[in-house]
Amino acid sequence: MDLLLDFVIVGVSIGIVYGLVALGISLIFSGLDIVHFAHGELYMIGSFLGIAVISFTGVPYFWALIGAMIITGVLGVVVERVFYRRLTRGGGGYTVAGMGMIICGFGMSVALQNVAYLLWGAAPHPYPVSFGMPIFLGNIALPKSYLYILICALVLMTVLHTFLTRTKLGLAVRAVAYNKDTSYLMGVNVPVMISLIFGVACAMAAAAGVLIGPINYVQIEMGYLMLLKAFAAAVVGGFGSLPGALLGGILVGLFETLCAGYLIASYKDIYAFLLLIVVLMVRPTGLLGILVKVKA
Amino acid sequence: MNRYPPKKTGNGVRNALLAFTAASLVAGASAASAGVIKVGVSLRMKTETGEKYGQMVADEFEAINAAGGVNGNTIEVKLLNDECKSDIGVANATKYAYQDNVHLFIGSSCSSVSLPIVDVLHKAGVPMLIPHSTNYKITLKGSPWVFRVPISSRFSAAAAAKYTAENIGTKIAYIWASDAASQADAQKFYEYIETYHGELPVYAEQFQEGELDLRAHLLKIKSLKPEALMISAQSQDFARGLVQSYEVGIPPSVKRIGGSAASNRPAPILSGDAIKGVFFHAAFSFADPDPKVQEFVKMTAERYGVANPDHDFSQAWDSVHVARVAFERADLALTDDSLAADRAAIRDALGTVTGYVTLGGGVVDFCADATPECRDGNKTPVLIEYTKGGEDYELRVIGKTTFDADFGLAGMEEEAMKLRESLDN
Amino acid sequence: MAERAAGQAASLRFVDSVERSLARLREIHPLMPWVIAALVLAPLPWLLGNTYHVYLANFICIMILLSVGLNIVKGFCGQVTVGHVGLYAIGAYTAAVMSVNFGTPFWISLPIAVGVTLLAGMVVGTPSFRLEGAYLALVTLGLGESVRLFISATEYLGATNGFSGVPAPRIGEFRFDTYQKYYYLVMPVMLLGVFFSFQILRSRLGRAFMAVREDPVAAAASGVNVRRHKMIAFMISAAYAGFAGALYAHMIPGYLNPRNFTVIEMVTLLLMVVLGGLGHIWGGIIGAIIVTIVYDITKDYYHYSLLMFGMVIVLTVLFMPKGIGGIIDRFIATRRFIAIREREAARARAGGAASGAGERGSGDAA
Amino acid sequence: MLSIRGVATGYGKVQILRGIDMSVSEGQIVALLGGNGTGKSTLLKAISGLLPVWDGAIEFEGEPIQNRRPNEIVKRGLTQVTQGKDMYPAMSVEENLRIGAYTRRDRAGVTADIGKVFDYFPVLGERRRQLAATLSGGEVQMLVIGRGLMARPKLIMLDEPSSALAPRIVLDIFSIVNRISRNEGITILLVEQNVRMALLLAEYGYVIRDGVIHIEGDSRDLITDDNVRLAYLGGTVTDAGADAGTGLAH
Repeated sequence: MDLLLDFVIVGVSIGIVYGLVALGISLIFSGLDIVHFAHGELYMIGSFLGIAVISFTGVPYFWALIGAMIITGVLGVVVERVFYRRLTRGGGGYTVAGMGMIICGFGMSVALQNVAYLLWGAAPHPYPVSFGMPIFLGNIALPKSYLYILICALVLMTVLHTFLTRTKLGLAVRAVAYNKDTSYLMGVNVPVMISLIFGVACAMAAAAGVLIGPINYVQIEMGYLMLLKAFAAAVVGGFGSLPGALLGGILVGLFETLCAGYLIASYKDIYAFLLLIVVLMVRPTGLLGILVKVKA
Repeated sequence: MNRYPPKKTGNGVRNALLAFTAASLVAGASAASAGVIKVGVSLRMKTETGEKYGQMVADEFEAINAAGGVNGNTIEVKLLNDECKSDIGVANATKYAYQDNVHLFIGSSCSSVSLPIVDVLHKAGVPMLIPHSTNYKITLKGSPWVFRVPISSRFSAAAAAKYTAENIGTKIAYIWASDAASQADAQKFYEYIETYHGELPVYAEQFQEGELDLRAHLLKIKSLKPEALMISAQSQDFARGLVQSYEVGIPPSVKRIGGSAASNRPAPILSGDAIKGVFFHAAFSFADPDPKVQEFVKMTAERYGVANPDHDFSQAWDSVHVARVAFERADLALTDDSLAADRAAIRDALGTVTGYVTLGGGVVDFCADATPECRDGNKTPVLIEYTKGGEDYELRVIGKTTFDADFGLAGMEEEAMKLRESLDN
Repeated sequence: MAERAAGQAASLRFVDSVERSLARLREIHPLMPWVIAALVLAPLPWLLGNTYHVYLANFICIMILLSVGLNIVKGFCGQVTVGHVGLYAIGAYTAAVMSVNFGTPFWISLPIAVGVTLLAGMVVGTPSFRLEGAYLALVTLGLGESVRLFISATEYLGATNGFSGVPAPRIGEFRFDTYQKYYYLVMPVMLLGVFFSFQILRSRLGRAFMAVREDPVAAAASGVNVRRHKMIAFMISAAYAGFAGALYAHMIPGYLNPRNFTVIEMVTLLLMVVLGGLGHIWGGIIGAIIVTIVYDITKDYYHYSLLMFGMVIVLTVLFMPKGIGGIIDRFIATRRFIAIREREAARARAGGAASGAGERGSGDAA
Repeated sequence: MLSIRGVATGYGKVQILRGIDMSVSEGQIVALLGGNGTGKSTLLKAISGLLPVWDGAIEFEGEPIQNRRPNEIVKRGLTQVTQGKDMYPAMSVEENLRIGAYTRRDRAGVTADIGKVFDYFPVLGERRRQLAATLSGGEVQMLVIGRGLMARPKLIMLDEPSSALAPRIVLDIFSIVNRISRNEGITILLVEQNVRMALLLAEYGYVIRDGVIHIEGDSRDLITDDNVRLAYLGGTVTDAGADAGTGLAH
């Protein structure tokens, strides 16, 4: 019983991290109609930027989180403006709209990884912050870093949710996510909104990167596996649904931990993909994806 | 820093004499006798220190050239990156063998890359000096062209296993990362315990490289209450596993053991205090008070900015100097037509290198037979314990063991035969 | 101006003469151009400077098989799949397991490998019934990665130690155990693959694929069984991967490692197909050749290789979405259009007010 | 108020409009008629800035607005009401209306205007908290018209408000549109396939065909014109103007 409870804690805590990255992926998907295959790299770069902020300014961890989010957000806007904008505006044709975007994402992913390599090298970097030993509840260990992640993730979720539902700008973002032409006719400056969405999504990825930094040393290859898990999370929760992304992350984390715990542990990573594939085949809209557009 | 042992074997003397006569004969015939010995290096360069190993190899050969070369010949080094991917490694080896016409191949870092390269170079007839790969299968293949400077996993893991079984216990749990070296480390470890102490592993599972969360494994291990836990993985995965083993609450009384990659620089830096008390096996420790080691450490700090070099550093250095010994003893014509003969000469000369004392204190003894006994040069693993983690980590040497050349080969005849068969295919 | 026109006319004459001679060859026998191609390519191992170049030629042949296969499902049929490397791995490992663990000769393990990959292609193709675009990309990526992870965690397949000792193919006592000999195995298979790819493109099947690509709904309305054709496209493409995998497994040194089937390889493959031009068979071939050679030449700049790959992919998608193949197509089409226009103008000047109705090829320019 | 001179545009390289001339005076209701694929919606997109104008000029209140961004044009008081299917299904009725007032800064005015829309369309008021996805076809049409009003436009362009609706509901909607036009003093450009209905409501009408204005005139005259019926039915018109665009309008 203790073991099961342990597994649940582990699954939920890693799941929240998946959920945070999935949040950005979901946001980009609903806003720009693209599945961003380079998002894992922005998560990685965000994590590195967190270290850079700490080492340059010496600010505490929390401010490094905010700083990395802002810088990565701006970086995301630049990437979107310079590269993706042409594809989304170009529209039409199978090469450009659907496949072009996906292929472009892959290209961007390896290119960004190489840029990070040139900037920070291949060595894994430890995060200059320590949370100390976990809290022990009887026999069960609860790492503080995961508590921190949980709190931050919930706060970010709430802020994002409030922004989207309670503010005029948030309303415009949702409008753009649903229909760009119509929103343009409402007087919404759609190009700016698209950049905003992309920037916010990248900032979320950076947040995940900085939050996971202390438990996962930062290195240039860290993005890929995380991206796949986050995709699984986004799909399970329903692409385009923000609460779904977090829920999906937790489900993926739980599922893979429990499978690894009670089935063959060596195949741990495959379980997440199996979940992804099964959910996509059986219920492509995911668990919370009620009003999600099923298109590329 | 010239400290290879004196040439002891008659073979070496004869070769040297032959080389001398040949050299003087050629010198008499034409003034421009100096040839170029080409060395091809293929390593995993896109890592923190990978490039520095390669650079050091090139620099060391350059230093030899600057000091007058080898028997009047200069050495030309080419470096290629293989990314620890076998297809790139094979391409590099093929390029060296057929396009660049190298006389000696040095590589690779990763066992999974060295394994297929053995076949390629066997076919091409190029001597191969391995600086880092430890997987026991590499020499088990029985190619006459293969020589290994580092310690085969059949020795090193056994040394750690022997120490563990005698001092800690035999109820051991294992997790290892999905790379060939880590896997071999863990596998040889529990095979030793099984063979000599009759105890099966409490837990033995593999995880993916770069895996974020090892706690699913560790929780299961925690519930099995082992006496020791071996985490065999590349440094960052090892560090993560180590920290998480404390996070899930495996008590400190359970001894943590690392694989050979635990010696790599990032491991103690990343895992901080968690690494204290962890021991692992390696070929070298920078904490060795031996002046020769301290001189080497000073050199790497000055030239490459690495104040605490790991054993991959020392082995790359050793490989260069083993190669030099061979070059000195080989009878080389170094003309366009003599490529095959020169390669064979270098191979034979490598086979005569004995008594070369490595920086780690082990002795490299090669012999002419194409057997693991002959080609696994160094048989002396060092057991090292971390006494302090972090940037300025500290180590202490627990001890060294030298194994018999045929240790660990019992029961491997069938595997060896299969490997040898595939070599000829 | 006159010079340019002359140049254009000359290039057009060249293209026309090539096409005419190809057509003449095809009249003798449909396979004739390919036999000639084989004859032209046959002395390559002697012409190339050294064995390493022959090795590269072999490797290029395998890559061409892969990229031409990927082009069928991606370029012809418009299905986004990024799990192709997984199929390649399945082909390679099946052939390897068959010949090492069951001792079957290459000639039996090859069809078995292709068969198994075909089945795997069916598995990868099934999601395409329900999903499209990015969703499909996700599933195929997941499947491809699962294959790699499964291999690297399965002891029977050598796990991360790799699977070694795959024997070279043999006919009687003759063994394809050098790169030179192997070339004569890989090159014909590659040519056959390209030939079939052209046949498919020209056949009803190819047209149905393109109908599915352009507009699945319209295709279904005009009587194309969309599901079946998607499935067929995936299976054909998988078969190509199976051939490529089996040939790769049996090539010296007969060693497989899951590290060689990662997403980086997938990106390289994507680069080949995209750079060459999606939907252009020649594109896939040109892409495979260019990428392999450029990669070899730039080996020393490994620090920047991924940046280069990535940026070439991104820039190709942005600025020449149809790739090199598209540029060549447009080049020929424009030349032909200009020629026709000039001919018509000349005819108009001559007073012959012919309607130009029977003029072939005028549609190419559109 | 709105004058269009020689506007030509199209999608990609395919030209749709081949020189449109028309004008809308203040306070008028003007109908733009034409069959499917004649270029009506293309013209609207060109006016509201969604499509680049290749040639010609569009002036609104004397200022050129061609090739301006749609959001700037909306700010000038020119709003397009798209077809009913373009509402935001995942937002509530009230949120849909609020997004219509995105360009406005006066909160109180917006709230008041929401009330006004509910006055015109009481059924929307009953459903203000519901998701737009749950509305019926007629209600959605009302919603998008109401959303268009929220920007306090000077000129509103209605894109086929009658499409796919029952005649009774169309009549309802048209009468409300008429009322709005009178009460609020909003100029209306009505784009319709339903020729009879549109001409009953409008004062002046244009018939577009193959990318040019084919016929124009007072609605009373047009309603009896045989050519209008032919154009609306999409039949062959033995007219020199029709020849030019054959084959390009689809």
